[in-house]
Amino acid sequence: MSKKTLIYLVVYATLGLFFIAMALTGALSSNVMRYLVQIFLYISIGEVWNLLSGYAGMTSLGQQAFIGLAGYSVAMATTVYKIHFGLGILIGVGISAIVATVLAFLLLRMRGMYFSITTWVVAEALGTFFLSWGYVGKGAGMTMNITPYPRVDALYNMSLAICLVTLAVVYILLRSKIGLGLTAMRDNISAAASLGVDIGRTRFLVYLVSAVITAVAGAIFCINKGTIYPDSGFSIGWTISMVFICIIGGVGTIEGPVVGAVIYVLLQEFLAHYPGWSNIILGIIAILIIIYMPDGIVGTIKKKWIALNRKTEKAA
Amino acid sequence: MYIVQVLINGILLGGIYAVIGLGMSLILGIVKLTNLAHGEYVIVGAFASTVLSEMLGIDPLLTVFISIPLMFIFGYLLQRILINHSMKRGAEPALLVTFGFSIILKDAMLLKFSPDARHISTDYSNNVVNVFGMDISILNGLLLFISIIVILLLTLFLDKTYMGKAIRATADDAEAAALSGINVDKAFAVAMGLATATAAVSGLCVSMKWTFYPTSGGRYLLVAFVVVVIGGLGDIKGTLVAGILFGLMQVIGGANYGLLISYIFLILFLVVQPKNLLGRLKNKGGARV
Amino acid sequence: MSKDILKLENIKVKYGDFVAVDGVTMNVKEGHMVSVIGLNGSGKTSLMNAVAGLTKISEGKVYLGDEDVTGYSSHKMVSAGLSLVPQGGHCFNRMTVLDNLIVGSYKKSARADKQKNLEKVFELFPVLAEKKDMAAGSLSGGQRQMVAIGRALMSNPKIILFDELSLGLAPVVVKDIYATIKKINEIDNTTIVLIEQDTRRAIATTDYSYIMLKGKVLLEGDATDLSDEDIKKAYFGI
Amino acid sequence: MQQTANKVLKVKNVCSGYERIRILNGLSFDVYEGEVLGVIGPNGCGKTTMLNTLVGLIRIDEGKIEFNGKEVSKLPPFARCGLGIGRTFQVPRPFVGMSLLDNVLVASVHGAGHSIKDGEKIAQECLDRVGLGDKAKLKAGELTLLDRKKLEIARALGTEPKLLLLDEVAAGLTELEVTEVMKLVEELKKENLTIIWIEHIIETMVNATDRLMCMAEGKNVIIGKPEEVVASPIVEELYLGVQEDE
Repeated sequence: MSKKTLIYLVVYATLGLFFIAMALTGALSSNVMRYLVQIFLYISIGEVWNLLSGYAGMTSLGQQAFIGLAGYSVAMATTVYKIHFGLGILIGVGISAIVATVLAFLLLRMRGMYFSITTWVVAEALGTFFLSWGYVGKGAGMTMNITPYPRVDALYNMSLAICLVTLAVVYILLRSKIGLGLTAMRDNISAAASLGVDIGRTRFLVYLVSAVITAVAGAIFCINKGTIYPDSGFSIGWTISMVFICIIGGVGTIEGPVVGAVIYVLLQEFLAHYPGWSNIILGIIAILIIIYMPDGIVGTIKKKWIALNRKTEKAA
Repeated sequence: MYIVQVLINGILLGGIYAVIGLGMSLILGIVKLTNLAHGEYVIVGAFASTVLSEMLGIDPLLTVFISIPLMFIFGYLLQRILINHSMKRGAEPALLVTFGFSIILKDAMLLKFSPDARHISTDYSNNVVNVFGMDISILNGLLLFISIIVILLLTLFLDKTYMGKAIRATADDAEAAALSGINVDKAFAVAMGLATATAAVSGLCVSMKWTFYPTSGGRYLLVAFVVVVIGGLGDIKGTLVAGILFGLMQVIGGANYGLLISYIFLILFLVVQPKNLLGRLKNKGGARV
Repeated sequence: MSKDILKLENIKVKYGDFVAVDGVTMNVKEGHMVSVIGLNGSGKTSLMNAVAGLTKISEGKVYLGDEDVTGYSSHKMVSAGLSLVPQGGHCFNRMTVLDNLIVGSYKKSARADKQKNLEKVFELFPVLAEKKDMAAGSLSGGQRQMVAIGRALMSNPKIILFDELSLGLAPVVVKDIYATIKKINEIDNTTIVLIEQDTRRAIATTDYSYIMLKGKVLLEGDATDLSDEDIKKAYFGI
Repeated sequence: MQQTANKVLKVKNVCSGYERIRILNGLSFDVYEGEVLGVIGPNGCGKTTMLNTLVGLIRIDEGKIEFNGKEVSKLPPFARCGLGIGRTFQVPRPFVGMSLLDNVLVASVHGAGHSIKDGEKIAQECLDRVGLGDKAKLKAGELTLLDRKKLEIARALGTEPKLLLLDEVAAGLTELEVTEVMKLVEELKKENLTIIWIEHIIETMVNATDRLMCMAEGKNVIIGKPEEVVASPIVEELYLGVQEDE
């Protein structure tokens, strides 16, 4: 194990343990916990979108499909079938995995913008379908019927868990044989194919993993909100947040979405003082970053760091 | 008789859908850019007509004479200042810039106009004439007429003028166009200006035909996609046919299932062949369009 | 008698750290036909693309007449009077032959001469007049090359650069096109730069030749200066 | 000697190209085990397209490619790589964000099927062989062109190919650098790899190859002993043009 790997692991483990300890000791105020819930969940969905777009070259604009499916699964499970919401999440994950597998057959043959558009259209089509489906309450949506309703500390634990699991999965995946091929695909797809990387299988796997994790995080998002309706569950807004998080933090790195999610949640909180302006300002920031800082915050710092190291090496 | 009525209604609506797709098609075919903000352009056009007709007290149909040049300048500058720049970084950054722009526009409209439903109604909005036993809405007829005029003017511009030829040349081979003395950045900007100008017209149609919200952009973007994918990139005649096809789907599917049918149609379409249906049929010599 | 119309001073073209053109100096006299010869990878296309403004010049200066045109973009180069016919012609395949030619007269100063230039092109290439309403993409390779040449003529250029006209064409067609180029040179006193792999033909047809290898000019001179032996030695090392 | 050796690769009447432009137009040739087959030909004759078709990056329209007796014409690139066809790119395509070791590791893990642990050892060996051993930790994006070319070769070796396709390894390098890369290829020859080698510097090709093929217009014009091919009137005509008295 290289020194760098060790440092990474220590930092991640320390942070993870710190947040777990915080939960156990009850040292955090419920207000802070509320922010952290958001941050943890956004890290999760940001990380997997990053895998999709930043590594596998599949810029999906339709990840909200899995958030909606999972949210509705929990709602149905708790209101209609009166079963535990945990079981509802599991059902949501199962449905998402099945849908993702079926979609993969259609989507993985497509390239570039056709992939992006089709993912979006699929999500919109699902939203439109739920809008006119009496069984799920049409446009009015459903309310989660969970007793006792999970409090903020329970939500904190759940979202911390999914965040840690996501980071671990992404980390292990990228360290594995598949991740090696995936990183190669990120840098040059035809070279990767020529060196023996099975592009199709790698893409499928990444798509599946991202669907499952997005579903879990989405279910917790919906439980946190308490209600779900088609315009919220299948909203393009989810993808907007994923795109922002990855652009701000930097695509193609593990740290990027973490930094991006923290900034995103804090920025949104700050912008809440200026009602209506938040997305406008976020949009402007994102465009400026795409044009002037295409590697995002993390990528730019990394590049600067390498350049700096080189300078000092030369000076020495 | 009912079937004929449905056909007529579908065709009348088809003109509107064709113009919505036209702007998208121009940008995809010429600039090779997937413009995710096109739906918002349509809504901007709709608000432009609403505000102008209220402010000036003129018939909404006349507002296009002001909104078209305004929207053209808007699109031209946008491409010249922002998008040309981001396109040099690759297709994906440019895609995301238009995505960012769609969000900015949407929320700016929410801020300015509140999330309420809007609609322009006139004295002739609900008038119907009876031709050979068929009911024909005057409004639908007028909108179809305007749509066809726009399509004709655009075709003429692209076919006959120096700038139009330059734009087509750039679409075919940007490098050879530059070597023929064409400023490619400018050609792209004019193409974007034309696309936003068509959005001014589709905006007018949307505002007179349906209710719209600042958030309706996504819906019309998808409409544009369906029309473009069926009709083929940069193919103006194909776009008209696809628009009518789409109109028929809406009329047959009704309010509840019209959109869903077209989504499913689009997905199947993309899966089968991400090129264009009409073009393929033409190549095989099977279709007469 | 004639002054230099195109002067290249120590041109370097780099793609990243790849040096494609490594310090080339050339002087092309007005009304001359000049050839730039070299195998692929010798840097001749990179040089011409950079001169015509398609790619960036890393170092050096380009003068067209007395005007410093270093760093001009392609469309400004055309306005200044320099046209490049790129490798393989590159027609606008979905447009008609006539429209292809009209696009050639896009620059403001050439529009007035559109009709006159069209007649000239059709006289040089009668086959294009016959096929003027057909899509350029449906023509044969040689005819597409003619469209590209005609398109360049439409802009009233002072100097035309031709990149590998003979590429992929049958010998008979090549011979015809070469004859036409000679005619263009003679009629309007248009300066011609031919970029070629075909050494013998190029040296025989032009007034002056540059032979490039690995980004540098290896030999230069007119037909009497350049012997077959020298060239063979330069190419094959025998 | 060559005549008795096995045919590793059989290319029969292959046609391929991009969209509507056909570049290979009935290309046929065989490659014998252990030989170095040089490929020359004027610009645009389809040399690189041939490599892309052999590895499966370009779909084959007509004809057949057999590798070690198995038809591979329809297999995706990764499968052909797994069977033992390795290649380099003319303009190097390193994975710029990855270390040199990881670059080669992709090849040894995905191409040759090793575990990551074994693969790392083999990748390091490959880097050592091309003289990049001490730069293994560097990011590939920081390399000079010469080192990128070497990395291309190291990666191709990492897939443990039976047949190695080299695409203009010397292009764009200075004279000194060319000599260095040539030496490297000389060493590969000793290991009894079968090599198809595209290059422009005809002089070196004559000395370094067992047989030479000259292509034009997507076809095999002549194939045989290097000296004979270079001396043939067809090749002279292709490179120097027709002798005309005017």
